[in-house]
Amino acid sequence: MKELALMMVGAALVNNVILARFLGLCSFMGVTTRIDTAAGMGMATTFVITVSSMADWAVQHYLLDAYGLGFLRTVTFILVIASAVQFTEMTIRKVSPSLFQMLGIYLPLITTNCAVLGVALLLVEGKLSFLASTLFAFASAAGYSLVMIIFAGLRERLALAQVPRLFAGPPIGFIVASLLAMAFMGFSGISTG
Amino acid sequence: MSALSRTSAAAPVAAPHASTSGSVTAVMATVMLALTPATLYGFWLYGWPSIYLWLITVAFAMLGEAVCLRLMERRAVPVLFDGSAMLTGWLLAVSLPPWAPWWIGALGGLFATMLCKQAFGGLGQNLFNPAMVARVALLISFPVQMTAWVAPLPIDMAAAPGPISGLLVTLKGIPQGLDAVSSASLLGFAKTEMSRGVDLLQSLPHAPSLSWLGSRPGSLGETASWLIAAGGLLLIVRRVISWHIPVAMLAGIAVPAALLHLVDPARYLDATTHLLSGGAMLGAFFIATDYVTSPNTARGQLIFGAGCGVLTYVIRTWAGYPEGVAFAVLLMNSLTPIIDRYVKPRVYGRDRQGVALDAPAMAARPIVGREY
Amino acid sequence: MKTSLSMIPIVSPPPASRASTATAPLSSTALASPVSPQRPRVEGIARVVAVDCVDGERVWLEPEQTTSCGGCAAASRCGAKGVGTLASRLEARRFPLSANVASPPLRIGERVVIGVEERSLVRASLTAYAIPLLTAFAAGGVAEGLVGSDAVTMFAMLGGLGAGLLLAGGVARRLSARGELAPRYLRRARADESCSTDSTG
Amino acid sequence: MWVAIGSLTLMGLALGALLGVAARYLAVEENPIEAELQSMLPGSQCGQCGYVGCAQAAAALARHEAPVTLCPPGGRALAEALAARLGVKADLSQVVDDGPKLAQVSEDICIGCCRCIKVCPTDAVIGAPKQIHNVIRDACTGCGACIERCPTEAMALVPVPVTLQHWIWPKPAIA
Amino acid sequence: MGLIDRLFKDPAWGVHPDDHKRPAADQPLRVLPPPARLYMPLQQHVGGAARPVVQVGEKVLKGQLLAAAQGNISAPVHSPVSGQVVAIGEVTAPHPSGLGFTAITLESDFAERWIDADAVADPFSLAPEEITRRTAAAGVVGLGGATFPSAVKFVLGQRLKVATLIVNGGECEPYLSSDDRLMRDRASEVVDGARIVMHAIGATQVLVGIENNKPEAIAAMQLAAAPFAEVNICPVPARYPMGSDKQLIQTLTGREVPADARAAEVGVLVHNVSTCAAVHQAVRLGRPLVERIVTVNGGAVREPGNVFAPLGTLVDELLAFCGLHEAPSRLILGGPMMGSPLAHGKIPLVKGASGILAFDAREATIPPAGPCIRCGSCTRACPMGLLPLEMAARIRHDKFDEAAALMLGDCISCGCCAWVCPSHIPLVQYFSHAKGELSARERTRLRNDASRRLAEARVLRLEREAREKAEAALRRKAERAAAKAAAERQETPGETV
Repeated sequence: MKELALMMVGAALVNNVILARFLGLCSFMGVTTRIDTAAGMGMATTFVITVSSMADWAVQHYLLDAYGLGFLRTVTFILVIASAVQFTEMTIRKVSPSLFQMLGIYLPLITTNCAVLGVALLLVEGKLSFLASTLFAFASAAGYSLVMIIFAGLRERLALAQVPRLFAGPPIGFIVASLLAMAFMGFSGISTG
Repeated sequence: MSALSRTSAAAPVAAPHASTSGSVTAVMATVMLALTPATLYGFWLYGWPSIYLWLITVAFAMLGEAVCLRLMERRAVPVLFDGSAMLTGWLLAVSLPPWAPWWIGALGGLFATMLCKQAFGGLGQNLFNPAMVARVALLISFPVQMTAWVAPLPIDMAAAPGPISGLLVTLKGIPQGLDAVSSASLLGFAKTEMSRGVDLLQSLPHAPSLSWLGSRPGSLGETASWLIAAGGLLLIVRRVISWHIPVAMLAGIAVPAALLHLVDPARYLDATTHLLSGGAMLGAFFIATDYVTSPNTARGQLIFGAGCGVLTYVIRTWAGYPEGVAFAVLLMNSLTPIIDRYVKPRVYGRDRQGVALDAPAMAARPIVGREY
Repeated sequence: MKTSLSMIPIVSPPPASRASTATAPLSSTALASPVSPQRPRVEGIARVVAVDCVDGERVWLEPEQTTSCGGCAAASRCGAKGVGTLASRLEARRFPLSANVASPPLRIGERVVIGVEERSLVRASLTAYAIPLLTAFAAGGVAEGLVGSDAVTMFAMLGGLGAGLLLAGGVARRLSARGELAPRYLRRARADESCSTDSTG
Repeated sequence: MWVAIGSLTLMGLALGALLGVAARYLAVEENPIEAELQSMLPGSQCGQCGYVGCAQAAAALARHEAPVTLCPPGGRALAEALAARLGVKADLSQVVDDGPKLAQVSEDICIGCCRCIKVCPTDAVIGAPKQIHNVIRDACTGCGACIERCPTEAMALVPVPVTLQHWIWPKPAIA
Repeated sequence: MGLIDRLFKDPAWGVHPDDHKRPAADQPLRVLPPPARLYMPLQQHVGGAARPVVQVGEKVLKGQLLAAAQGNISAPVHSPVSGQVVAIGEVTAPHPSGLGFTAITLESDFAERWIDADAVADPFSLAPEEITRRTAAAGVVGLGGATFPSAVKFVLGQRLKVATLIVNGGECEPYLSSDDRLMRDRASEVVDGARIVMHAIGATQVLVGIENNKPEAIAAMQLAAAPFAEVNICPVPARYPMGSDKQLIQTLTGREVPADARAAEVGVLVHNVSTCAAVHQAVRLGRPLVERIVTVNGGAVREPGNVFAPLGTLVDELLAFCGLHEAPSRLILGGPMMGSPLAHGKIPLVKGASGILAFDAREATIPPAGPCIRCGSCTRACPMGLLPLEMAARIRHDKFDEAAALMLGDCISCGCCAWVCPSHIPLVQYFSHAKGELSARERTRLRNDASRRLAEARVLRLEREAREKAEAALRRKAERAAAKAAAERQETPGETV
């Protein structure tokens, strides 16, 4: 149980999907103008990452490994992720139209999010059990959401600053992202087993 | 009425027509005054090289600010001498190893004011504490120079380098001849011993001595903890900072340390060691309480301080770097906008969520006669 | 030659609306009054913009961007510029109400006062995403503990996910009934009522 | 080799079928936005935007053919609201918004021909044949339709003077 | 005792400016001889401007009605001197914009002949409605600076059955001491006025809140209130803005006025001490509000002090009466914290003017505004619990909606935040700018709604006219056809004749 918790902390903070592995940067830069939209996006991505890594583990374990089709891994994972997102969007829309009202626009965005595929590929090499790999996926997605929310908070404050013309807009955003990554390096070295 | 017509012809002057005598420069000057005792003691402890390093860092910090202001065609003089660039340089110098080479101080000073302050738009708009960002950047890029601690060599001792040789030390680096014993700070020592499997009980007796007076290896700001605490109390009494962040941060370090020390003294240092060593005191009183990057409500500051403390402890105990204050402060700086957004004072006539209070309920409240 | 005549009350067809002279300082506050007994988090003004083409019973409303209704606008306003298509972003901002929630039923262009939860976006995402995940992990944990084989855990988690989605639907219905998710109809707004209180006297 | 191609196509077909079924079972419909854009425009059908009326202007806005600054009577506030509504960036540079301009009759050259009364979209001009006309300032939207119609150029667009109640403190200069 | 008092008893909000009240407060009250010319503005109160009832050239007595109230929130204006109406024209208003408003110009005949007043021996025998009518007729408005017509408040107090009347003797603005001087010299008038107001609204007790930096005033008021049990004098800690209604209510009764409600809805009504004295004059002596005590203070004034001056006097004359030893660098109507700057001295004294300040160069220097260093001292100072730095940051970027979401509407513009800011940022100017812009947008939105309704009404009218014209044409055609048919029928039978 202890090494499970350590593994999750490692996945969420130490080698964070965005700040350490540099995955999912397009949504990281695009959607973080406001905290509640970033939170919405973060949670939607967490759901999709967990669901698709469950499916990916199953496909990898029972299909690709069994028939030695390892080289097909990326293509099948993309297929699985796309259908998982589409399926989620439809169920959410049917289950509660008002929910979809608020969150509908994030789901199509997640299909192109490389963090989803990245996490799926990472957990496959880990050779973890099914539950452990799903927890690993959930933890990395939680780390993704945490960094999205923190960065959205920073950008909301930054929107109020009179940034010099040279740095206004994306440049100062990238500087803040790099400083945030530097701060997260404080966690490096925590033995994640 | 001539004087009158001139002022009113332009835009009318808005109320209030009076204001407090305080100013930003006065605030910065008080903070620098509070830092002076510890810095002077550090100079005495580590001799001339540390004086030159301090001078170079502060000079380059102000140079960086001046260059940026010139680029933005803004008048440099009033901004330069409001003391904020000097304070940033001072805080950075105080957290560097005393005999570090000059280019460490220069690079850190430039980086702090140019990229971490002016790029955001100047004083009051940066998101991270400039001094700490510079220190972390230097620590990550030049780990060797940044962890070359030196045993204290009081300035009046014969072996201590004189003014000229001290300058050489800063410019060229520590000559082999000089027998300045370079040894790790207590935290660094404990971590290396731990990684070699030697638990604390054996390694502590011959660790560098931790006298309350603070004469032990470390940066200028880590030595005389009680001098720094005295400076911090001066700031609290002069109402420059409020007590919330220092108390919360020190508690954030001490509580987990004491608990885990009880659980397993062999693996975890006790609370007083943690408080007196490393940048804990400097961080709590001078770095975490930076106005710009800390929350502006009392409850927010308590959360911020506690966060800094706990993160410092976590990084010191489990993470790779011996000193966690810099990283902890940066991490909590990144959380400040979120703390400020959700922790707000209650508005008069409204409940905590901002919904107006219920008038009939308030009307029913009995009038309690209060004596003043 | 100034020919300004004094403000003539501009008579509009339904209620007699007097063009109220807003006093210079914004004397009133951000929340409308009087407050209905069951206190919604934030009140705002919305305008009926379209009648549902499938069942005439439902009308689509759009939160009005009046100045002092920052609270409700923020809750349902989707600020994510440059994300998703224009239509879906506009779609995400409107909310349906049944037309006969007021008598006579709502018509296009009418302004109503609605109550909406402050942080409904975050609560909405929690119900939509957190609940299914929690039930899935719970089911998976139990299966792993009891049986331990991967296949069983997988099916347990799939079952947990399905159950969670249905549960989320139920919770969402109950929340939207209480105005937690989508805004809830309170009353018809008077013609000149913005989100500030009506003037005294 | 064949197993790889086979398994891929099989999985593609299976997932496609699943989504097809789900699409029909979970269908939900859309709704147009033109009526709503039209409800935002002042509706004075003045034609200054180059479209015949506000309905056509709203349709053009919905199809992104018209800029959000197309409606002078609406001024800067309407341009911003339209921009926010359509989620586009509105460059408000050339929206000359030095305050609303209202029509005003110079009474010494008005011959009472009633032409402006017929053309005013909001009935802001009052008067009778051969009588001097006048403008109700609060009803006038400054659309300028009457300016061209007036034979003796008695009508002119005049900026509204600031009154004590409507004066606004200027924003302090940024330090 | 001071420290403990300051730590535990003093409220956390507000600021403590040094009050500059001495020596002006201790000077005996001087009476200004009636000036030759007076300018009585029609808009000296919140609500509709008064409508003149006198003609140019008409002779008036002191206290005679010059302009009647208009609309349900308004107040009449009376003549402060006996003399002649010279003109009704434009005068510069005591407003930062420097714009003008209409005022009645009077020329005094120095006879000081009062109009015959219908004094009332025992006002407590009058019905509350009668007291309200007399107060309204006398043009009594809130003299603390809000200038809200007092009679309207009485009606509100009656309707909501207010039990407690709070008399506001706070006067927390530095430099000002007009209420202080009034309480010291005419305490009995204030207490009597308060009891009349209490009778008018049916309240059961009166709490007189006076800041504890005015000991002489507290002593005088306690002496005057001794015989009446229901009037109790409560000293309150001297802290700006203790004189603001909401803060005084909270300090005296522990009740908070909800954000969207009025004080009367929490069972409390607040009136200024000068307003109570004016009610006493109006009801008991039948004299309308035509004079008031004004503090003339500031570095440029040779003999600062309180002057009993008729309304409508020019500020220049008041300053000349008190003497100036240098040209004032800035003129302020009211106190330094909330007062409005005056462009020049040719501005009449209005009912709400509690003080005229003439600042010398040192007092008028404003250090240039520096950047906001987010020190948060403005959030600690704000009596309404708002976040001035966050609101100002958003207003700087014209994000008025976000500023409104941070409850800008609750800001009472007291000036504490701008006073305490180490960077001297003019925060109140930011908020006034934002409030002006927000209400301007609200007005344009209402105007757009109204013009859309007008356009729709016109289209409907044109369609109706077209339809009616068509029907009328049809009817006429039908009639002509019928007439022709009838004519033909007449010819055919009559042929044989």
